[in-house]
Amino acid sequence: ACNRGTEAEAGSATLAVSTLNNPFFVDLRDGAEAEAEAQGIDLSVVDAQNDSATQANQLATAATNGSAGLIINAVDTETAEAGLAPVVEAGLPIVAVDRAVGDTKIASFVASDNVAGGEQAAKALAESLDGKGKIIVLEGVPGASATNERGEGFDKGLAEYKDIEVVSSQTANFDRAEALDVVTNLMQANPDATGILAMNDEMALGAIQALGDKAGKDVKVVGFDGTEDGFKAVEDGTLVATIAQNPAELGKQSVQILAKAIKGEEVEANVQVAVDTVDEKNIAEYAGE
Amino acid sequence: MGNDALLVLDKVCKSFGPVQVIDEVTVEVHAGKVSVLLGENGAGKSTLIKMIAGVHEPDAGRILMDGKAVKIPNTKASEALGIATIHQELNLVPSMTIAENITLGRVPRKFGIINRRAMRQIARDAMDKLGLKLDVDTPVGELGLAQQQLVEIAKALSLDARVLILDEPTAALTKSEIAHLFSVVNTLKAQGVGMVFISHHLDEIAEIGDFVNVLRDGKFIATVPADTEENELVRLMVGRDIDAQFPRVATEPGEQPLLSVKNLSDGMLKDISLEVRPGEVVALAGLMGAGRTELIRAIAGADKYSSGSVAVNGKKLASFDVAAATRAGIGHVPEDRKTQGLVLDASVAENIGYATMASTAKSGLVDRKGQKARAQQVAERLRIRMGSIDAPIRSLSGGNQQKAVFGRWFTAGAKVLLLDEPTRGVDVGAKVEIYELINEITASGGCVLMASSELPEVLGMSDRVLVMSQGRIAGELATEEATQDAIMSLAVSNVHREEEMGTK
Amino acid sequence: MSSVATAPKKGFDFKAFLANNGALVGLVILCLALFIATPRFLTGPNLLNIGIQVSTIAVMAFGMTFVIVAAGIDLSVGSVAALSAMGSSYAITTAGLPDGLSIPIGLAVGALCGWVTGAMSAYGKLPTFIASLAMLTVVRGLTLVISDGRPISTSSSVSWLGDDLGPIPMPIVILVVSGLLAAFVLNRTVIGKNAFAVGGNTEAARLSGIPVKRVLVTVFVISGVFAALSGMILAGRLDSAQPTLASGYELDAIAAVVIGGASLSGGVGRISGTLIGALVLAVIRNGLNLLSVSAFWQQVVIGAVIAIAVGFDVLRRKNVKH
Amino acid sequence: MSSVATAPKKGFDFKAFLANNGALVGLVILCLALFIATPRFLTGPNLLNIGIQVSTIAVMAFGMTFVIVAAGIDLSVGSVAALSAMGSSYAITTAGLPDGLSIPIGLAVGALCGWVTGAMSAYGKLPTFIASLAMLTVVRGLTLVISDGRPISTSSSVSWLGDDLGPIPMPIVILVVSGLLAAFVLNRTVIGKNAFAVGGNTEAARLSGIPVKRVLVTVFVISGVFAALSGMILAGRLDSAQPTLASGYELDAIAAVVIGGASLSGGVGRISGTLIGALVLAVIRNGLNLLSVSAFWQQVVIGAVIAIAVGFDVLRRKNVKH
Ligand SMILES: Nc1ncnc2c1ncn2[C@@H]1O[C@H](COP(=O)(O)OP(=O)(O)OP(=O)(O)O)[C@@H](O)[C@H]1O
Ligand SMILES: Nc1ncnc2c1ncn2[C@@H]1O[C@H](COP(=O)(O)OP(=O)(O)OP(=O)(O)O)[C@@H](O)[C@H]1O
Ligand SMILES: O[C@@H]1[C@H](O)[C@H](O)CO[C@H]1O
Ligand SMILES: [Mg+2]
Ligand SMILES: [Mg+2]
Repeated sequence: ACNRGTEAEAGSATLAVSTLNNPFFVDLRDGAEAEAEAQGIDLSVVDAQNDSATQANQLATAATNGSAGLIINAVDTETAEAGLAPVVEAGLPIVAVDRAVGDTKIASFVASDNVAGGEQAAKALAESLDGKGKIIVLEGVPGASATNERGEGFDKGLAEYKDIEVVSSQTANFDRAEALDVVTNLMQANPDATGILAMNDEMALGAIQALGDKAGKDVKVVGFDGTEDGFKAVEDGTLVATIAQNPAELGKQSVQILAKAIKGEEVEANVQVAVDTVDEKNIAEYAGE
Repeated sequence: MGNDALLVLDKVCKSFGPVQVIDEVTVEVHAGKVSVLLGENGAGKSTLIKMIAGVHEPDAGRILMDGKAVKIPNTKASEALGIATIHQELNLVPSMTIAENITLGRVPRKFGIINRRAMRQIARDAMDKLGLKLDVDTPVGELGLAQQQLVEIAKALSLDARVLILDEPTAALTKSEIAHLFSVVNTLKAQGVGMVFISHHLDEIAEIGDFVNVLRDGKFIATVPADTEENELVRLMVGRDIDAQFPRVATEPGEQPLLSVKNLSDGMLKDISLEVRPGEVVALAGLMGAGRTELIRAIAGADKYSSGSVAVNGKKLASFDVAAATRAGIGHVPEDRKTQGLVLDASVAENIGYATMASTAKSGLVDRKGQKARAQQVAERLRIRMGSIDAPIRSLSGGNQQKAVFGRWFTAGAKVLLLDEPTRGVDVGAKVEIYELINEITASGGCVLMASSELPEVLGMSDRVLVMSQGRIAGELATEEATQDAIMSLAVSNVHREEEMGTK
Repeated sequence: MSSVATAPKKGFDFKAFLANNGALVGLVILCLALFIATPRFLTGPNLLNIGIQVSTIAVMAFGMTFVIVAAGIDLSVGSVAALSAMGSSYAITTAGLPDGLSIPIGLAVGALCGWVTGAMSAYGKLPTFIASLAMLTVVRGLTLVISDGRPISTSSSVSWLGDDLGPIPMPIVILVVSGLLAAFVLNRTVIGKNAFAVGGNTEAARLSGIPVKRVLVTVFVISGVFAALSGMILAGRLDSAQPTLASGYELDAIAAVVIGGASLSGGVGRISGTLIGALVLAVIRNGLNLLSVSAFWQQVVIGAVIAIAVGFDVLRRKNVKH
Repeated sequence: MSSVATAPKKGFDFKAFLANNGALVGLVILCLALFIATPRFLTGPNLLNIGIQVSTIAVMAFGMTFVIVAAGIDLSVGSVAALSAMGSSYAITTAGLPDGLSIPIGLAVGALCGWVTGAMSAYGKLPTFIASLAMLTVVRGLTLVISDGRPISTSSSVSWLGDDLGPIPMPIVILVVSGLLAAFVLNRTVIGKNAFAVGGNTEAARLSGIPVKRVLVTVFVISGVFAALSGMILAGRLDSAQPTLASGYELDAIAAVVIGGASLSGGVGRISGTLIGALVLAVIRNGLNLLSVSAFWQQVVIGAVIAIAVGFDVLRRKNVKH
């Protein structure tokens, strides 16, 4: 139910997400769709399946398909700039969500700070280990901006703890099943590791499966995202902490801001959605919401 | 021959696209009789029997079995009617064993589980009928062409059919296997099996046939008794007389050998030395598995050899390098046109042109016009029967395909022709065309080394005969003194070998 | 003829053994190298790890072996694993069916997917590459639609597939049992023989009255069922069915079959070979992790080892032929 | 029983045209359906979009056509595209070589990768599936190693490949030029004809004196060069070479070739067919976006349309044969 008219389509917009193969982005989409419905906006969602070029194609299509505005969750910060060129040319207002889009002139950027979040995650793990011990890092998709930025945050955060040693840093591509095998193997190689720092909850949950009974007791795991399963693991005590982004809120706010921008109203250039460290202390506030 | 016919093809027709291949042909098969189909390459023999085998359905006409009209839409239906078919082209699974191939499609089983002992037994029984003693667990791909042909025959025999169709079963066989096959055919005759037999060897017709149905251009010409004179059969078949079946014009051979092979050994080949001079046709004779094919392939560069050398015009050739051999003027007509000779989906013109494509190309561009013209020319000379020069070679009859492979090397101007059963499946008329081309090559200073299991061809077309036995050259005979007995006694000079091959 | 007919058997033929087990040599060398490189490799727990890790790809590859033997290829196995796992969990966790139905439903989903792929190629005449590529996309899409992109918790019977049976992890038990079953069907039953015949020479099979189309459908159904089993093992280990489960696994499964000595042009293949192929892949991954090779270099090494392992196989076979 | 049916047909043979252009019919139907469904489809800007979008896969698939015609398969093209794009950018942006060398370096990287794959399969006797699968992994690993997992800005000459040439986007210009070149080489030169012969029957080609090994290496080099070009177009459009660039594109490229009527068993294939195949894929994607079909359902539809498009082709060809 879209694109019926040829003009006056202030009512339609496109949301280009990097991937929907991850509950995080599904939540983001749901938040955006709910808000769009409330505002009477016809929101069309396209999924780039984590491929920059696919996203560039989708952006080019968005520029000509009658959308009045665009929300982009970039696959990659750097390439988004080139991909967005046709949208900029078409003069549509752009809102970036979750990931930056380089120097492109946009109406607003709605995100949580991955570098800061990475730093918080590192601190949470270090604290739970009393500032010492050997840890394993699980990296995201190589080359993805979230991977690079969180890595940067991890480094910053761990810099303060001289007695913590990263014995191995490997990718599990943000994927739960892959993390399961990688952690199983790494624990074999490093039986004395006591901590696992994962760049998202999916990998943290895979690690927990691999650790079995040791999870939360002999080996502490910290994740990132605050997905439903992640919170459940914090409740169960198998996950020490997760850095909760609020994807639904990210989606909701980006639609609100885009709606304003389409109408030509002033909007805030930078909207920071809070990132919280969720651990056993404050889990009650998050779980089951 | 009236009403006791087992199977009747009644005024059947068949077209492929616009080409009518079978035009109102009627053929009868009688219990205990061998009905021969005779015709030139492309006359429609295989197409006709494929209607009985369930491969093609006739466009018009009826098929009667025991006087009742039947439909044979697929091979299962054909088998269910008690018809077994040995097709002209081999239909075996190379990766499977002899036993598995013989029982293909009807393995003995219980609840879907294979009874391997019973399977082997069926295979062994079938092999015994032909007097073959090969290990039934040998993968078929490891067998030579002749042995594969025998497995194919064994497979059909094991069906215990009422009607047996044999489409050129003898083309790849030597005398002794043919004799074995014929004794089986005679036994089957006595048991009342009706048979259809196709062969281009006219001498076999009188030996095994009862009556002959002659086809020409897809039309029925006549039914005559099998003891009709050969010349008469030829006339019915090709519509004209053929003066000489073996028109060999011997030339005075040159002094220096054009092809010389020295101390070649590998696998079963043992220390082979031979020379062929310009203007000569040298035949390689021997029993099945004597190593003729292996020798020819080694000389052609198709297979590696471990020691010895091959030289053309005194220049040594690199081992295992067909391209080099080709450049030196060697042309190789392989044993099995289907797997080694032809790109079946490519056109006739392309297949003829492969050996000249690179050499006639200008700065990497294929000379398309020239290639086609050359192919057209040789196709006409060899009377290749085809829709057009651009038709896929797959659509040609077996004999015409064989002519195309030969034409490739004639076009390439090969000086040293290595022929492995060059006229397998070729009709009497077309054979003469091929022989004349051989004469032309020798007359212009080329030479020919020809492995052939057809004794008349060996005797009629060669200047010298080399007889092979178990990978060695057992002896040489001048063609004038070569008789069947002389050749055989050299060929079996290794008795152990003979027993192993089960040809006794 | 009352003779003993067959050729005399000459004791244990070592060369022939190598010829049939080329990849095995690669595997042994690989293991030796790892044994020397790290003491962590040859330990009981690590071997169990490898066993568990190999199970998913191996089980998938067992089914794939049938398809490849029949000269087909099945790119959809990864997606089918995901849909089956998702379906088996959805039916219980979300739709509330009794738990006992979970595994049968998963297997049925796999069989159905395989049937569709097989029918497309047998009756629709699509090349198997295209039919299964289309299914790869369709089935992954359906998995996402059902799950709405979120993981679903597995039913308890599927979770059980990821647990232990006494001291032995269930995935290893399933690996062994399904391997034996697959080998039996492939070598001893008409289904298996027909697959070899169709793959070895379709035309000859057809002329011998083998129902070529039915055989094609059957091998894809088998592949689908094994893929489903593999998907449920994976979900069992994760206690959750993921929408992205097993994505990209098809290439690993095919590689395992080919490393194991099968030919993509059909007619050749063995379950034991496939198992060895899957082990080669699992051991490389395990070893590189043990040696903490950097993630980027791991990929370089894995590729090289695949080439070398198959290279060994090719070499062995050539040596024996001549 | 007079045979009227045998009259040869003259003039334009529509059936034969369909037989040779089966996928084209699928494409036309697809376009008609989209034209009816949405006014946005048949607009100048959207057609240019499709042109740009099809260029990457099509250029890659042109090279792939050579490999498939020669009965091989090249799974490494996506990785090779990434390494070439990365190499061409790295050499200029990071290593400081003159900008003019950027594209030649990229193409050379592609050729080298293709050469290695080809040599592995021609001289190392690896099945092309395995050789190129190994390369897929190795080359992607090297790309990550060079870039350390981060994108690199492209050189200005590579960026230019993503710009416009007057009113026409460069990717479309390259698409057309490289398509004509590929068609010429495939149909008119010895290289192309040899590829057909080798793919049609390797043994017959060899026995005719065609240098089979050299042909195999050549087709892979061609595939590598086209993959490199495709990678640089992509990098040019994105103004940056990504380590994950073009990953998974191999399946799309192969699908384009097969949709275009080529056979994976070799000996058959046409560049125009490949272009149509790539267009089918691009038009589906574009259309589904225009229609805002939900992302999950898009995958389901894409798979189905691939199957249907190839199905059309099969149907046409069958109709004409008899
Ligand atoms: N599938 C096909 N498509 C087109 N033409 C065909 C097909 N099969 C056979 N033909 C044509 O039908 C004619 C008869 O072929 P057939 O194979 O029956 O000849 P044949 O008498 O068996 O010849 P040979 O002695 O060479 O085996 C030939 O001209 C051949 O080109
Ligand atoms: N690829 C192969 N693998 C194993 N053995 C083979 C192979 N090819 C041929 N042989 C065997 O080598 C021996 C020589 O075969 P070759 O084909 O050279 O004989 P031939 O004299 O040409 O006889 P014919 O062609 O009548 O069978 C035979 O015993 C054959 O079984
Ligand atoms: O923020 C998101 C999530 O952490 C997800 O798990 C991976 O991609 C990132 O952009
Ligand atoms: Mg015939
Ligand atoms: Mg021979």
